[in-house]
Amino acid sequence: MSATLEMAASVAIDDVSVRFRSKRAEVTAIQQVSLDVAPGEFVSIVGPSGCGKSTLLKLVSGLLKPSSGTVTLLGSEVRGPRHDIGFVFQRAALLEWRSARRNILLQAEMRGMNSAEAARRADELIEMTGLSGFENALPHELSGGMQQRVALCRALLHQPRVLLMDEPFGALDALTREQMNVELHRVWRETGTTVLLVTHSIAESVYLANRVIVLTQRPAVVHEVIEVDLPGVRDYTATMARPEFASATARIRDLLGAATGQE
Amino acid sequence: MSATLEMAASVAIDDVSVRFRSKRAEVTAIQQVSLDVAPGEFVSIVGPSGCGKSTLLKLVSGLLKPSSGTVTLLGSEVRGPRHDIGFVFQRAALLEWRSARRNILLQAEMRGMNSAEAARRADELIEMTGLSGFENALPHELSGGMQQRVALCRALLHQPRVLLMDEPFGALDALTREQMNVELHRVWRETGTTVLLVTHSIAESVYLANRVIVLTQRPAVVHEVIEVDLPGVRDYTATMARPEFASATARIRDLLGAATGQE
Amino acid sequence: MDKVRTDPWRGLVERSWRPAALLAACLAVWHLITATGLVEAYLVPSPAKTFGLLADKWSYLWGHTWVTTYETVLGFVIAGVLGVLVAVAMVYSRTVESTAYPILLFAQVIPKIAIAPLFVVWLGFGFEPKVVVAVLMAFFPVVISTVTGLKSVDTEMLELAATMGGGPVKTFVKIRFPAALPHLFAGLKVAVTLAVTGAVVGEFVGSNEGLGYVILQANGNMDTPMLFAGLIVISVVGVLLFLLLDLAEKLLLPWHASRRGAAVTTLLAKG
Amino acid sequence: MDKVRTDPWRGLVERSWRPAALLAACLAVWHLITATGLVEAYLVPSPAKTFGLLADKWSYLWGHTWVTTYETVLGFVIAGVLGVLVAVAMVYSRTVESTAYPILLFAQVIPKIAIAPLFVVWLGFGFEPKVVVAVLMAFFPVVISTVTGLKSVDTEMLELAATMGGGPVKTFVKIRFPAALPHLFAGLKVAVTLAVTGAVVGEFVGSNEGLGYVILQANGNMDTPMLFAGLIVISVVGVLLFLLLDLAEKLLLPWHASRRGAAVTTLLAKG
Amino acid sequence: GGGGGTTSGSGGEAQEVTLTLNWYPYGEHAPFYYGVKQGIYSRHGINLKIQAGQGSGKTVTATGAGQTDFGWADTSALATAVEQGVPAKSIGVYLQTTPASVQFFTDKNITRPSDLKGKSVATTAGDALTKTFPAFLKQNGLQESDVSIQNIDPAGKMAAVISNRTDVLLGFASDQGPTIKEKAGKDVGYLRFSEFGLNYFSNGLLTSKSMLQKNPELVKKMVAATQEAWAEAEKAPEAAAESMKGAAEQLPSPTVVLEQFKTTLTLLHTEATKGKAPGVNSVEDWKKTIETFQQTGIIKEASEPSAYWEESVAPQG
Ligand SMILES: Nc1ncnc2c1ncn2[C@@H]1O[C@H](COP(=O)(O)OP(=O)(O)OP(=O)(O)O)[C@@H](O)[C@H]1O
Ligand SMILES: Nc1ncnc2c1ncn2[C@@H]1O[C@H](COP(=O)(O)OP(=O)(O)OP(=O)(O)O)[C@@H](O)[C@H]1O
Ligand SMILES: [Mg+2]
Ligand SMILES: [Mg+2]
Repeated sequence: MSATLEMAASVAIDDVSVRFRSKRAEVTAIQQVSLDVAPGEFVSIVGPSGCGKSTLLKLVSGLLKPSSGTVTLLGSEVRGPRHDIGFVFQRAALLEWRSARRNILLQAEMRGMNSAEAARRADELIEMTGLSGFENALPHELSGGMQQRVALCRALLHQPRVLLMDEPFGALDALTREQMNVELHRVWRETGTTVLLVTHSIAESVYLANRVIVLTQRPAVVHEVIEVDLPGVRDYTATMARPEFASATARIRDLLGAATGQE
Repeated sequence: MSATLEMAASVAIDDVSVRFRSKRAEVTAIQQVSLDVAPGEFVSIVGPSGCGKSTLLKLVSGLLKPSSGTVTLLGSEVRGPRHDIGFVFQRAALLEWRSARRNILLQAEMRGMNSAEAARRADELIEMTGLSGFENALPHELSGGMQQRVALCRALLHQPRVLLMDEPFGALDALTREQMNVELHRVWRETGTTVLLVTHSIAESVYLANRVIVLTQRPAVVHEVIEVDLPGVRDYTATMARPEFASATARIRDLLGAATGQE
Repeated sequence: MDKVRTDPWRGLVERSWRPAALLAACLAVWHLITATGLVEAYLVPSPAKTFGLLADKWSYLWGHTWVTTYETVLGFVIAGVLGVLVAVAMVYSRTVESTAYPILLFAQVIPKIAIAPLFVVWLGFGFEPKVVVAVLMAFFPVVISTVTGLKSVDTEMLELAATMGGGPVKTFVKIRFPAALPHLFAGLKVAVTLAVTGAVVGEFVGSNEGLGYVILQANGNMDTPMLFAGLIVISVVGVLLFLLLDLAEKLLLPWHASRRGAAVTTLLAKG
Repeated sequence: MDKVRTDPWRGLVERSWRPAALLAACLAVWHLITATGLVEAYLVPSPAKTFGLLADKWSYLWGHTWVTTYETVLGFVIAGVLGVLVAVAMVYSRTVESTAYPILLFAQVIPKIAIAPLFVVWLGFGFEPKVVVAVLMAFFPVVISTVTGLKSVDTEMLELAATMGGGPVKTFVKIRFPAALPHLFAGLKVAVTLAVTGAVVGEFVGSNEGLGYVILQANGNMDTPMLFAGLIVISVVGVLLFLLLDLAEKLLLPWHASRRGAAVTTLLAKG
Repeated sequence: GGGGGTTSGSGGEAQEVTLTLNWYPYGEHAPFYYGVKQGIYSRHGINLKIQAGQGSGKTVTATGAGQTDFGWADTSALATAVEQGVPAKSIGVYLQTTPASVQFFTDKNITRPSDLKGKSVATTAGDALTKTFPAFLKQNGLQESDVSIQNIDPAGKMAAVISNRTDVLLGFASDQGPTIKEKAGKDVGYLRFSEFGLNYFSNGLLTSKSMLQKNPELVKKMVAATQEAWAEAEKAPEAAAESMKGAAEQLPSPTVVLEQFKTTLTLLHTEATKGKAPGVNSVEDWKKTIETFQQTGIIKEASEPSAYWEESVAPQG
């Protein structure tokens, strides 16, 4: 990939709409959304339930084709499933016959990664996400939050240049979630990965991101883009106490309130 | 059921332990937990991911048998699955061949409820949870949060005397979640249902409950029980601003921090 | 997303051209191997002769076709109903499972034609023994796949059902059975083809009508065109019954992933 | 939770007493109906006579049993491998699916015993035609269930695989195929019993060895003890092969819900 | 099978040759086993391998297709096959009187064809007996509608008669009769077609046209040996029947085998071939047989005997 392209947007969503048709009804999930994500940028996406956030991530990964508009990823147009990414689905989607560790290593096997290296990294991630002791447990022997952490490890294993995450921490308790936030932020800083994170936690969206995209109720259009003006290295408690943090979360809360028809 | 029993605890967990054994390992999920829930009480349960919260609810419902100890529900010992409850699982668990509405009505069909009455109530709940327009969508055509709301409606349909909820709002965005909290609190107040709610949101646990049970890291024992001293009718924003609310959440956060090994 | 198809004719043409082309190719090969004398006429007749005979003797064959079809359908329906009932009993009771399995296996493995004298003596020469053989042949796949299907249902859904207290019957009707339908249909599809074979084998054992009788007679006369005509008619009956089941599956299980699957495959294939 | 079972003997006894009791009951009934003359000896021999013959002619039957078992296993393995390959091709290619399906159906529906003479003429009296008939009989259930299994795989897992970019081969090996295994085993179980029947039917048509030869000859001589001895041996072969598959399934798919299911059923049944 | 046909001429190693019977071994086949045991075949340079067959039709087809060197099958099946183009030819019919007969327990009080009126008849669809039966009825002043025909699997026929599901069965006197007699312990009566005005050729030896062309010497040796074997067996029926013991495991009981063979011996000649060696046929008999086959619909058109019978290698003695 050329240097020019490197400098261009990592993810470019250009005037994209998505309509789902079934026998019963037609649903427009996304309407003329445009969005550029710079290389190494961390973008959070928030919006009302059912507005089209998961749909947006699937578009970027090429798992779904837009009804109109184009998506560009790492310099080339997305025309089918892309694997130059890491994707955490909203559901854990684990293979029920593989242990936690082997579910994580699936990523390595599919990509033909060096297995010793992959194993080392898997163990690191298991350690980091607090799954030690459950490496050999089958998915049905894991709690909901543990399953989600396995899926997270799987998406991080190959150190993707672009990371798409669909509520990766939804099933975690508040404190584990904070730990994971801190870890994710560290990983992001250290690797320069481009991240698109769909989340329901406003605090999380602000703490982690450079920018927060607020989507409206379905059909989703971009309601507002909040630039997060926080230092690169963010201590969790200190960040929460900052006025920029408070103002950003308040603003998002307002926007979402409007979007969900509350207020 | 006699009046005396009515007055006794709605749910009584007495010195219960749960051990899971598999070929690989033995996990003690719950260790000598005792807990009484009064009729009409709203109890939240928080604890680190994988500590045994879901296991606890399954014990109460009779879907799991304790390795030792006894569980009593509505005056009779739990010896097998009980259906004098409503249960929201951690995963939505919808029948993929039934539309949203028919998934909700499954509850009525299984219980042989009056169908006109059930249909009316289902429509009410669909309206309340903002699913209008998606009554006839199949589960795979719904977003994650929408699926979760369908599962919620299903558990509420028959107005159970005891409601067990395992992170019912985990896949909802912050604002929708607040709306749901408010609705649930209203329903609880109006019906006098006994509620056991597992949640990862500390704010939610305090806003909704009379008592918050904080569990420790696995094997789960009861770390502390926080009595929530808030008025019966709770306005959302006003409640959040109260000092009792702040102190309760801070205390829980501390306890969880200790439990998850952070601090 | 993909365009919704609006022209039904185009769909039909799209779906049928490949089988049609295949059929044409088969006929061509058949014609060639017989025309060039690669395979002798006393073994395989020419397509022209076979179809000529089919046309000539149509009314004769038609009558026999009805007999066999009747026996097949009856046998299949009985096998389907019985098979599902037995499977249910096996899934719900360990005792039934461990006692019924060996019996079923035994009944399945025994070559039906070897016990033909028993059928003749016990059931006579009417349509009953044919239906019995058809049932015996078709029964097993239904049981095996229904058992697998009923056991494959998501345990969480069963737990859910338990908290709703509908009892085993409602749980079965509303959750287990629908969830097992994709498996069941796979079993039924195998069963219907075996029911055809069963009816024909039953006719071999003893009968004065039906396509099995026609074939046996043709075999005795070394009348290969008649033999092949009979085989073709049997195949058509079998294929039609199979397609009926396939249609039923499509109508009953529009939700099943094996039907949805196609769209995703196409999408992924383009990546 | 339930106690972990530590005594392997108790487990064995618990699993076997029911089939054993059933077997004893069957033998008792068999003895009674023959001893009381309810069923005549020219139709059903007494168990004593049958087992006496089995013991006497053991070495004779043993040789034929090997022949049939060899044909069966060979036919089953070929049918299994071919069936899976065809199913995979059908799932991955619409063209193959719509062209192969009719051929398969056709091959399945035709009564093998009617076309078996062709095999004899083409392939002689050796073991080849028997293996061919066994393959033809066993093939279809493998294809149908593998296709159903491969199509039933969770679409989200396929999407996941696509984002990992392993390509179709790895996706198949690591995700689709393991996910289809429970279906595949259901098909294989039906297939193995049909392979036995196929081998025997092949032997009916032309052979000088194998259990089909023994049975048909016994039938011709009205030698019912020999007939029943042959049927018993065939059943034992079929049941043993089936149990081997069942064991393989248990070892390979300990994760599958149909195995886990039992625990939940027991639990729920007590409610 | 298919071993023969490469080396010709006499002397040297005994040549491996396969013979496929019309059915599983029963008493009728005793001469072949006797011939092997007495070393008659090996004296003619033939190492004979006897195989079971599953019906005359299949044996004829397999012989024509070269899957076996020689076959032992019914002449009616041969005639049908030849008309359909199967390249097989008779090299001598041994059972020149048909064993075809109506068989029944004597307690049915059937003594004449006319007694069959209103009786149910078990037969097998498509076999020669079924086709000649109407001619037998007609010859004796009956019509097909006078009896009720029931098509049953060969093994089922016997069970049907023993269990009274049908009154009589159509079969070879040398085959089912002795068996059901033994099983039911009741005497069996026969109405032989040949005794009631209908005779035609039955089982005989056959081979493929290509064998006749490529290896006439072997065919001649086979014919000579077989002729000798049958002649020897005729002289010592007990020893012949005895010779089957051990050669084939699953035989009918020795008494049944002997009775089957003795019955067979009554069928070897017609008026024209009386006193001649077994397997020697007369052209006239062939013509009569062909005529009967044509009349009964076994073949559509009658050809010259040479179309079915290779006289040049057939025994003339
Ligand atoms: N396969 C489908 N067929 C039809 N409609 C669909 C399909 N997938 C999604 N939708 C619809 O598209 C809309 C957006 O869905 P999406 O899953 O993107 O929402 P979301 O923003 O991720 O919501 P949540 O926060 O609840 O997960 C929803 O209204 C949903 O009903
Ligand atoms: N069927 C099982 N077999 C073995 N271990 C199990 C089983 N179910 C749960 N466990 C173990 O029990 C512990 C508690 O699980 P549980 O699901 O109750 O956790 P939880 O508190 O609900 O967690 P989360 O918040 O992540 O959902 C976990 O360590 C899990 O691995
Ligand atoms: Mg989503
Ligand atoms: Mg949980």
